[in-house]
Parts: sequence; C-alpha cells; structure tokens
Amino acid sequence: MSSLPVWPVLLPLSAALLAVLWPRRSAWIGMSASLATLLAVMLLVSQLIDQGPLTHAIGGWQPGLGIALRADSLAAALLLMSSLVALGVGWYATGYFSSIGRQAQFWPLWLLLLAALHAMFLSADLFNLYVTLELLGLSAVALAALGGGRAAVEAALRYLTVGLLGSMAFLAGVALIYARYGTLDMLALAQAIEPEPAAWTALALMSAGLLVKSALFPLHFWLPPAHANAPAPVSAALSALVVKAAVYLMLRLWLDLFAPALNPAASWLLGLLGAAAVLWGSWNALRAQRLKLLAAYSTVAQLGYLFMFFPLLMAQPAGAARDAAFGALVLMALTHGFAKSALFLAAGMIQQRAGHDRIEDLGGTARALPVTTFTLALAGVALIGLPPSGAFLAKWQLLSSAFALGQWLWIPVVAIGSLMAAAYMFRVLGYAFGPGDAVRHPLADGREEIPALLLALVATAILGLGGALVWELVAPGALQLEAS
Amino acid sequence: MMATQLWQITDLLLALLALGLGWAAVSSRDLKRSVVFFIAFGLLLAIIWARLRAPDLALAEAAIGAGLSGALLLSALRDEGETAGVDDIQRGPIAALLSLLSIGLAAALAWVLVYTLGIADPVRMADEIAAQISNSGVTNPVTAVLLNFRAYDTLLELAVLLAAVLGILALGPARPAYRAAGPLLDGLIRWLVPLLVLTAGYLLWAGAHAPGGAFQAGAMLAAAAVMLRLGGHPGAGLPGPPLQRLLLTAGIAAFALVGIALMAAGHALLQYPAGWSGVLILLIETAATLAIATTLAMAYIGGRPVGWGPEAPTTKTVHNEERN
Amino acid sequence: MLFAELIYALTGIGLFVLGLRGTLLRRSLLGRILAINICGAGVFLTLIAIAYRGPGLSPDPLPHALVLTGIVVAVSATALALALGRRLRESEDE
Amino acid sequence: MSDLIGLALVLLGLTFFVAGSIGVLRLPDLHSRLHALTKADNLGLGLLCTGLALIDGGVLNAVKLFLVWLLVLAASAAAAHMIAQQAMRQERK
Repeated sequence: MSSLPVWPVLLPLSAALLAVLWPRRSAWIGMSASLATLLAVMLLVSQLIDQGPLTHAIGGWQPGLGIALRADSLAAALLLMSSLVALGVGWYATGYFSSIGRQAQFWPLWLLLLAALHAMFLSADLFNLYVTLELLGLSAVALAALGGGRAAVEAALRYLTVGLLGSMAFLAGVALIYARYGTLDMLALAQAIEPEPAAWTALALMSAGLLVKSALFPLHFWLPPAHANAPAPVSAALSALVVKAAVYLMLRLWLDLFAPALNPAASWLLGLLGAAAVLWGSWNALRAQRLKLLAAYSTVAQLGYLFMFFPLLMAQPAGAARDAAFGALVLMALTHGFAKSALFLAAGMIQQRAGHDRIEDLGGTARALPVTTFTLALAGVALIGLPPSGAFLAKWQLLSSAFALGQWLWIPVVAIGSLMAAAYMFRVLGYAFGPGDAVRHPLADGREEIPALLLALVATAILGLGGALVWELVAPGALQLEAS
Repeated sequence: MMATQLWQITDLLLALLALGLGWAAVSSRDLKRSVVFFIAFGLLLAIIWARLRAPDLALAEAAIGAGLSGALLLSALRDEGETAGVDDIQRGPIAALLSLLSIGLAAALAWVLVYTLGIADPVRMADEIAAQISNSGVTNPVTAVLLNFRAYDTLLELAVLLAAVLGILALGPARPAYRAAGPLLDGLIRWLVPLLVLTAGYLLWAGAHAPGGAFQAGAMLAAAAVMLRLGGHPGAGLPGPPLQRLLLTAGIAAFALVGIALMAAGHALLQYPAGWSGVLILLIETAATLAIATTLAMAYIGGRPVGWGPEAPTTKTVHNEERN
Repeated sequence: MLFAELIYALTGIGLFVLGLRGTLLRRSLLGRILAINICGAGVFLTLIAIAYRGPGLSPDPLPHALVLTGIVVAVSATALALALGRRLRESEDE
Repeated sequence: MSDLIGLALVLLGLTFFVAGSIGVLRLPDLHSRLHALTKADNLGLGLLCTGLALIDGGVLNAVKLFLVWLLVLAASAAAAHMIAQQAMRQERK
C-alpha cells in the first residue's frame, strides 16, 4: 500500500492550520506548502506510471467499512493540473494582496480549497465525496466574498445557496445508493450497480446536483457574477479548478460507476446542453462589457465542450478510439484550466493597473503592460483552440470522433464556437493594442506578470507539444475502474 | 398487538407533525413565525431520532440543529431589525408549475424508494461494523464509525467548520454585543454555564460507550458561550485571540499529528495500533470538542473579535479590483 | 419492510421536496436558508429511516454517523450564509 | 402497582400540558397566556417526571428526572420573566 495519495490532501490541510496560527507568515507557509504539494504529486505520478493505480486504505480498514484513497491516471492528471495552477495562482497572490491582513485571510482558505480539491480527486467513497464537495463549496464561497464589496458578497451568497442545493441533491442520490447496495465504496459499487430504478434515480439526483455546480447551461446563471466579482486569483481558481471538480465527478459517475446501468442515448442530453452552453456562453462573452465577465462567460462556453464529449464516449466500446477521445477530453480540461487561470490573472493585473476592466477603455494596455497583453494573447490562442495549444489537438480529436460515429451535430457547434471565441478574444486584443492611456501606473514589480505568463505558456505550448504524453498517461485503462 | 398499533399511530402522528411544521416553516410569509416553526421542527426531529433509536443524533439535533441554528437565525432576525418580518414568496403561474413539478418529483422518488426498499438487503454495513467494533477501541458504534472506521470524513468535516468560520471572520468585525443581563438572567447564566461545561465533559467521556461524543460535547460548550454572550459578555467567555487561533485548529491538528505520526511508524493514515485506539480516540475527541466549541461560538459572534491579528483594510479603501 | 421505516422514509422525501420548492420560491435569504435546512433534514430522515431495523435489532450505525456529519456541515453553511447576508445589508447601508 | 400510579401521574401531567396549550391559544393577552403556559407546564412536567420515575423504579434515574424538572423550571421562570419585561417595556412606549 502506497502512502503517496495521502500527501496531496494532508500537506495543504496542515499548512492551512499553520497559516491560521501564524498569520504574518501565511504567504511563506502557503507557498512552501504549494511547492511541497507539487512535489508529492510528481512523486505520485511517477509511481503511478510504474505501478498503475495506487490505493491507500485509511485507518487500515477495508474499503466499505473504511474509506480508501485511490489515485488512477485521471485523478493524477487533474492533481498535476491543480497543483501547478495553484503554484502559479499562489505566486501571483503574494503580490496581488497588498496588506498582510489580506494575505492572512486569503491563504488559510485557499489552502483548504486546495485540500478539498485534492481530496475529491482522490476519494473512492461516495459520502466522502459529499464532504469534499461541501468543503470545496464553502471555502470557494468564502474566497469569492473576500473582496467584501456589494456585488461580490451578493454573488457569493447566490453561489452558496445554489451550491448547497446541489450538494443536497447529490446527498439524496448517495442515500438511495446506500439504501439499495449497502455500501459507499466506489470500487464495490462499480461491480454492484445494475440497470434498475434505484440506480437511475440516484444518478439523476447526483447529476442534477453536479450540473448545478459545474454550471452547465441553463444552470450556469450563478457563475458569471461570482467569477467576475471575486478577487482575481480567486476567480482564476474558481474558473480553472473548482467548476472542473464537478465535471470530474460527472465523468466518474457516467463513465465509471454507472456505465453498466446506462443507455448511451441518455448522454445525448448532456451533449446537447453542452452544445447550447458553447453557443450561449460565447455569445455572452462577445457582448460582455468587462474583461472578467468575458472570461467568466468564456468558462461557461468551454465547459460546454467537455460535456459534448459525453455522447461520443458513451457511444463507443472500450478500445483505442474511445481512449483517444477520452484523452482529448482530459487535454481539453487541462488546457482550459491553465489558459483560463492565466486569463483571469492577466485581467486582474489590468484591473489593478487601470482601475477598471471595461474592455472598450483598454486602449494603450499593450504599450504599458506588454507581458500581460502577451499573456492575454497566449491564453486566447488556447481558448480559441489554435495550434499549438492543447485545445487544438482536443478539438481535432472531438471532430474526428464525431465524424467516425456519425454524430454530425457537434461539428458545426465546434466550428461556430471556435469562431466566436476568436471574435471575443480579438475584440479584447484589438482594444488593448489600440491608442489610449488606460494604464497610468506602469509596472514596478515583475513577479505578478510571470506566473500568469507561465500558466499561459503551459496551456499553449507545453500541453500542445507534449499532448502525446498526456494521452499516454491518461488513456489506457483510465475508464476501467472495475478491471483494475 | 395493541402496542404495535400504538406505535404505528405515534409514528403517523410524528410524521404528519414533521411535515406540517416543515410546511409551516417554508411557507409562512412572516419570517419570525418561520424561524419559530423551524426551531420546533428541529426539536420534533430530535424526538424522531430518539424514536428511530438514534440517540446520538437526538442529542446533536437538539443542541445543534434546533439550538445553535435557532440561535443563529434569531440573531439574524434581530440584526435585520424592523425591516425584517415579511418575506416575499413567489406566486403566480411559475409557482404553480413548480408546485406541480414538486408533487411529481415527490411521487417518483417515493415510488422508487418503496420499490427499492422492497428488494434491498436491510443488513447493509451494520453486521460488518458489529463484527469489527471490538477492534475499534470504543463500544459506541457511532463513535467507532466517526473516529475510527470513517475518521477521515470527520477530519474533513472539521475542515468544513474551519472554512466556514474563517469565511465569517474575513467578512468583518464582530456583531455588537448585547446589553448586560438583568439579575434574573445573570443568576441563571451563573448557574447554567458550569452545568453545561460539566455536561460537555460527561458527554465527551461517555461517547466511547454511550450516546455522546465530540460533536455533542462541543455543541454544549458552544451553548454555554451563546448564553454568556446573550447575558452581555461580548467575548462569550472565549480566551484571547492567540489562544482562539490555537483552539480553532486543535481538532484538525490532533488528527493530522496522530495520522502523520502513525504513518511515520509504518501504519496507514489514522491506523491506530492495537491497544492504543481508545486513548488516541479520546485524545483526538478532546481536541475536537474544544475546536468545535470555539468554532461554533465564533460563528455565533459573527465576526472578528477585538485584537484578531493583522487587520485587513476595510472595504472603502481596498484594491481597485474590488470596486466594480 | 417495516412500517416505521416506510413512514419516515417517505416523510423524508416529502421534506426534501418541500425544502427544494421553498428554496426556489422564497426571496429573502433567511427564508431560503430555512428551506435548505428543511431540504437537508429530509435527506437525513430518509437515511435514518433506512438504518432502522425494528425494535429487536440494533440499527445500522453507519447512516447515524453520516447524518451527524451532515448536521454539522449544515450548521456551518447556515452560519456562513447568515454572516454573508449581514455583510450584504451593511454594504447596502453604507 | 407503582406502574399504575406512575401511568396515572403521566396521564394527569399530560392533561395539564393540554390545558396549558389551550390557554396559550385562547387567553386574551400576553400576561395571562404566559401565566397559563408556565403554571400548567411546570406542574405538568413535575407530574410527568414523578410518574416516569415511579415506572422506572431506579433511584439514579429518579434523580436525573428531578434534575430535568428543576432545569426546565429555572429556564421557564427566567424566560417568562424576560418576555413579560420586554412586553412591559413596549407597552410603556
């Protein structure tokens, strides 16, 4: 039994305590913990590549009676993304929050959020997932309200009530599963679940809860205000990581746990909602007046792509074609995670320097903040899906799967969505390169610009050129919980 | 035979009363009424837990679900002042449609549940827990699940509490204190607070073998803090901020330290060595009790106490990014 | 299937739906928080009802532990929501 | 025998609760409602506890039940006092 799966949860959790105890040192504690967490995740990934999925039975009890942590390749890929994004966001936050008081408020909550994310990626127990969902939800809400302004608090409140309803629906599904199958252990459940009313109803309840949390159209209404009004590092984390967590759970439920009980046609509903989200989100991003609101609507659209993969995956038997589509889905999620966090950090940068983020008044930004504008452009490349970004490969694979399976509907959606993404990104860049003097305080301190740039580079270059590695890590065996 | 029927009538009455109180709490336009109905609902739920042979829950529900939630809601009502009171509940065709959908949903869920309970095996985890309880270090099965078999859930749950209270502290300074109590209330508080502390100690100790444990004990201590605050003590009997920070983190810290120490010794996370379970569980529970009590008390106070570490600037002077 | 198990499990479903509907229909924060709590109580009641195994057998302790966790999570969320509501009102007054 | 007496006391206690509840619903003003509620409940609970102690028969539980009664007595006296005080304050305004 490997003890590695424990550390990505325990390190940020312990650091959160230290940050509460020593508020004046919180940034230092948080950054050290983020580095240590990344290290632990890298060790975990290397052991995973050698030995296959890792399990850690907490308390030494057999899963079912106790709770097991389980790291498979999907979990590992997401852990890697979140610990890298966390490092970038944390680095940025050390400069962004100017007073020690703000730092001391940010870091403990931020570390708790990280612990919750990692606990969710690693959990193999349905009720434990509920607890991680609540931890994630409450710490995210608290962070979103950190600005303290009226709009931020109002958005955080709506985020909280919606999130709580989602958790309740999820918990109701868990209760039904326990009533029928008598266990909460996901490995055992993957064997036990059959096509019957209890399984369908439980899946419907849990999915409803998760779709609210993952802001799939038309349940996305809470996301744009919450993400656009939070402090920039928090927006980055919410858009890049927190909504992704709910999508991750949807993947687990639909493709792992409930796959034997499902008619593939059911996943068309998710695909259609995803397609609608791409169009609706892109349209609103195009019309957005503020840069952060644009970024938030773009998240609604990008999440839509992820859901369009569901009917493609469910329609194929296990095998190379399906693995390729699955790899593309993960690549898409990772690329968006890096690109969107970079976009929000850059937007926060501009907002701090210019005093606002109204797109039409951004003239002169490119001259005053060249690195930040370059970051915007790089993030745009990834969001549009141009080569060499990871999203290009992912969309390519999405299209070819759609051709192969004759699911023609997705093809125009991808085309239109990409064109619209190009339009809204070029609109921003057009204003940024235009004449004007939006930014009156040029930059004195480079450390805030570097993390955003690095994140954007990962999205555009590393994931694109190294996409094959992600494929190899994720694809084989990622979808066979029951077989491993 | 007679006894069975009496029980069935009681069950029906309790169930109908729960639905009625729940209905009254969610549909009354007068918020003060809603809150009172909600507190009554919580107490009724405690009775139902006792009826369903879940005494641990009955204690927790009465203390937390009805007691502390009720105190929080009542304080919120008081803060809203005269403007509070009437809630605008949506009416019209949308509401009617929603009600119709609700009835459909309830019927569907009810059918699935009845069908499922008809074919499900009612043993579930009960036998396995019973078989392993002698290895858990305690004899109360609920404590065994919470502090041993599924201790990891409890660890994360303490993190949930911590996240909530940190979020509350970040929002602003504490609520204004209440005016000093009159002699009667003051006398009652003098008398009740030590009793509550004593009860908390008993519940913590008894949790190993009887209903009780860290959550119930922590809630009792928090109730003492609420009483003190209502009696005009602004700090609610809590120690100074440095110690508050220590207490807030004590529960998770105990879990983490024990867990890491055990892993260093070659065990799994929180795998207590044979013979040590009882002691370690009591140690963790004691720390957790203090943490839960402090967390709930600070959540009730509703903001940063005086002298709480480095101050963040107030909203009016914050960064540009927070002005929209 | 026991009578008590059935009655309380169905009551739980009723409360769950009642709370859900209330959360969507109410406008004030306090009312919504109340409704969410009722919704959660419904799920808890269903869980404890299925744990009940009649007067002769001791009940299944696992759902008891889960619900205890759930109650604490619910009060944390309630406290945070009310604090946010207070902050919102203060910022309206400013 | 003590079972029967206990049961009778419990039933008698319950009638006091019913009377108190009716009083709250029917009496005209706050002060008389408070009066009905506290008087009836305190007496009702006392009878109830005595009855239960007789049925149970154990000394320890009897002591616990007595303590329960004492606590409720103290709490309801204080609560009634404060409600009345608040009402008087409002009447004076």
